[in-house]
Amino acid sequence: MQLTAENLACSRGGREVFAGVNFSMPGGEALVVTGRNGAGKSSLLRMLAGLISISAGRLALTGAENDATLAEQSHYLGHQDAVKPSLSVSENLRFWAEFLGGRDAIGAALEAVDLVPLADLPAAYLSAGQRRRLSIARLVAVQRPVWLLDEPTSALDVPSQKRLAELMRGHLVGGGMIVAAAHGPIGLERARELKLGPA
Amino acid sequence: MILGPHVDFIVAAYAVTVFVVVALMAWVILDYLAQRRILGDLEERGVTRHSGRAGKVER
Amino acid sequence: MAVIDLANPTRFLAVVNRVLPWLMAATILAFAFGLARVMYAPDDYQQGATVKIMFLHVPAAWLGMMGWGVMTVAALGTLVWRHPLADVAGKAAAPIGAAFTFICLVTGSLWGRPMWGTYWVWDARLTSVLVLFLLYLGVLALYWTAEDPGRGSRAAAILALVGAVNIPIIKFSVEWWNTLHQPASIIRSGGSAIDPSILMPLLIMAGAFTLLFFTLHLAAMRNEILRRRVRSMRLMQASRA
Amino acid sequence: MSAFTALLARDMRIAIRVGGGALMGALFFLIVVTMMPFAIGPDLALLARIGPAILWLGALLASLLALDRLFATDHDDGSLDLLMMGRMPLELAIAAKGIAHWLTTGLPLVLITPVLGLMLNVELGAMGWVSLTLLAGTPALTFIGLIGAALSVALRRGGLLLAVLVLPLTIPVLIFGVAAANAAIVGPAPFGPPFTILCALSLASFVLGPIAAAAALRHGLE
Repeated sequence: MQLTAENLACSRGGREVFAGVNFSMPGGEALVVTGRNGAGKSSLLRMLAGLISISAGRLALTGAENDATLAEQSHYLGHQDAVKPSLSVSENLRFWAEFLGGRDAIGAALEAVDLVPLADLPAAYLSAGQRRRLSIARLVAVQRPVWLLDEPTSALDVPSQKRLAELMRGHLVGGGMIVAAAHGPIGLERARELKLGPA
Repeated sequence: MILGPHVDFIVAAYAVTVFVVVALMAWVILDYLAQRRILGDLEERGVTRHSGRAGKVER
Repeated sequence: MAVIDLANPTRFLAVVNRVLPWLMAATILAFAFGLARVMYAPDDYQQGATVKIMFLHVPAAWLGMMGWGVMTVAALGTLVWRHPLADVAGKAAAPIGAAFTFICLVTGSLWGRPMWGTYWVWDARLTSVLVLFLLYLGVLALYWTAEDPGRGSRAAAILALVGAVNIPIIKFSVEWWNTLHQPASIIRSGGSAIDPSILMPLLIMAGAFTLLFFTLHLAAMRNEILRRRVRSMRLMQASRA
Repeated sequence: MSAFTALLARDMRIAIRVGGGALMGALFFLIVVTMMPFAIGPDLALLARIGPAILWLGALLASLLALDRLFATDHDDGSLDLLMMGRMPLELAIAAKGIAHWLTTGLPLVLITPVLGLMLNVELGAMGWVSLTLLAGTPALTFIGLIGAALSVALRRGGLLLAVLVLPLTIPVLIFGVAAANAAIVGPAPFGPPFTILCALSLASFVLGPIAAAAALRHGLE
C-alpha cells in the first residue's frame, strides 16, 4: 500500500494556500504535517479526505482495495467531533459504525477510549475531551487503512493523549498509515515530518 | 338515565375526557417509574448527587 | 416555617409521598359522587341531555385557565424569588393545563355539533380558549426545545407572564373581532340562572376535577424533581469519569 | 443495518428527542391556520370555500420553515464531512435525511389536517380528500425544500433565504394540490388528472431534490 502525492496544490477563493507538495509513504508509516497558522495543514487533510477538490497535482492510494476511493478508505478526525448531544454515547458510536460500514466492535472501541462507564449517558453531558475521545472511538470501531487526524490531541488530557498514541502505534503496526496535522508532538516517535509553507 | 337523540356526542365527550385523563395519568406514572429506574441505575454505579469527595485531599 | 420546610426538594418529596395517596383517594371519591349526581341530573329544557357534556366542559375550562394561573404564580416565583420549586411547579403545570384546555375544546365542539349544527364556530369564547391552547403549546414547545432546564424554565416563566398579561387583551380583541363580523346568531342559555339541580353536580364535578388537577400536578412535580436529580447525577458521573 | 437505514433511524431519533424538531412543524401549521380566520373573518361559508387553499398554504409554509436546520446542524458539528466521505453516495444520504424529516414533520401535518378542517368548516368527507392530496404532495415540498436547505448551508445563511429560494419552486405543487382538493370537493373538473400530476411531482422531486442538494453541498462546502 502506498499513498503518493505529486506536486499537490491548493487554492481557496483565488488565494494559493500551498503548492508543490510531494510525499510518498508506505503502509505502517506516519506523516506529521507541520507549519504556521494558515499554512494549509487542515486544507491538506481535507483534500486527502476528498472534502475539497485538488487544484493541481495528483493524489493516489495504490495497493489497497481496488475500487474504493481514498476518502472511502480514510478516517477523518476534524476539529469538530460529529457527536449529537441528544443521543447517548453508545448510540452516537453505533450510528457511525453502521454508517461507515464497520464491524460490530462498539464495546471494544469504547473500551479503547475508556468511555465504557458513560456508554448510556446522553452525549450532551460530556466534556470537550470526552467528546473527542468518543470521536476517536470511531477510528477503532471501523477498520480503515488511512487515518487523517487534524490536531488529534487537542482537548485531550495527558492519559488520553497516551492512550491515543498507543492506538496510533497499534494502527501502524497493523500496516495502516497516519497523516496528522499538529503543532506539537503527538506521541509518535518515528514519524516523518512534512513542513508546509515558507520556512 | 335517557340520553336522547344526541347520545353519540355525549358518549364521545366522556370518552375523550377519560382518554385524556388516562393518558395524563399514564404519563405521570410511566415517567415516575422511568426516573426511579435511572436513579437506581446511577446509584448502583456509585454516582452521588453531591461531589462528596471533591473537597477532600486525595492521597 | 412550613414554607421553608417545603422549599427543600427532599422534604417536599417526603410530603408529596405522604399526601399523594390521600389526594388520590379524595379524587376518586369526589368523581364517584359527582358522576352519580350527574347521572341523575335532569335534562336542560333547551339543551336536552347534551347538558351532561357541560359537566365536563365547564370544569375543564376553569382548570385550563387555572393552569395558566398556577404557571403565572410559579413564574413570579422563578423570576422574582428564584425559588427552586417554582421552576418545577411551572413546568409540571403546563402539560396538565394544556390537557384540560384540550378537553374543554373537544367537549365544546362535541356539544356544539348537535346544538349549533357545526363542530366549530369562531365564537369569541371558543376562540379565546383556542388561543389559550396555542399559548400552552408554545410553552410546551419551549420546554421541549431547551436542553438546559434552568434556561428553559426562565424563558417559559417570561412567556407565562407575558401570556397572563396578554390573555385579557386577546380576549377583548377576539370579542371585538367577532362582533364586528358576526351579529349574535348563536343561541346560548347563558345569562339565565342555572337550576340548582344542575348547578350542584356541576360544582361537585368542578371540585373533583380540581382535586385531579392537583393530584396530577404534585405527581408531575415529583417526577420533575427526580428528573433534575438524574441530571445532576449524570453531570457528576461525566465529570468523574 | 445498512448505512441508509442507520442514517434514517438516527435522524428520526434525534427529531423525537428533547431539542428535536418533530411536531414543531405541525404546531406551526396549527397556528398559521388558526390565524387565517382572524384576517378573513369568521364567515363559515367563506372559510369552507377557501379551506383547502388555507390548509395547503399552511402546510407549504410549515414544511419549508421546518427544513431550515436540516443540514446546518450536521454542518456545525462536523457530521456532514463524514456523511460526504461515506461509501454511500451523498445523494442517498440526503434522501435518507429527507425521508426521516418527512416522517417526523410532514406526516404529522397530514395527520392533524382533519382537525384543522373542522375549524375551517370543511366537511368531513371533503377533509379526507384534502388529507389525501397533502399526503401525496408534502413529500414534494420536503424534497424540493432539501435543495434550499443545502444551498443555505453552503452559503452559510439560514432562515428566510431558504423560503425565498424555494417558495417559487413549489408553485406547481401548490397549484395541483389545491386543484385536486377542490376538484374532489366541489368539482366539476375530475379529480384524477391534477392528483396524478401531484404524485408525479412528488416522485420527480424525490429523485431531483437529493441530486441537486448533493451538488449544492459538494460545491458549496469546498
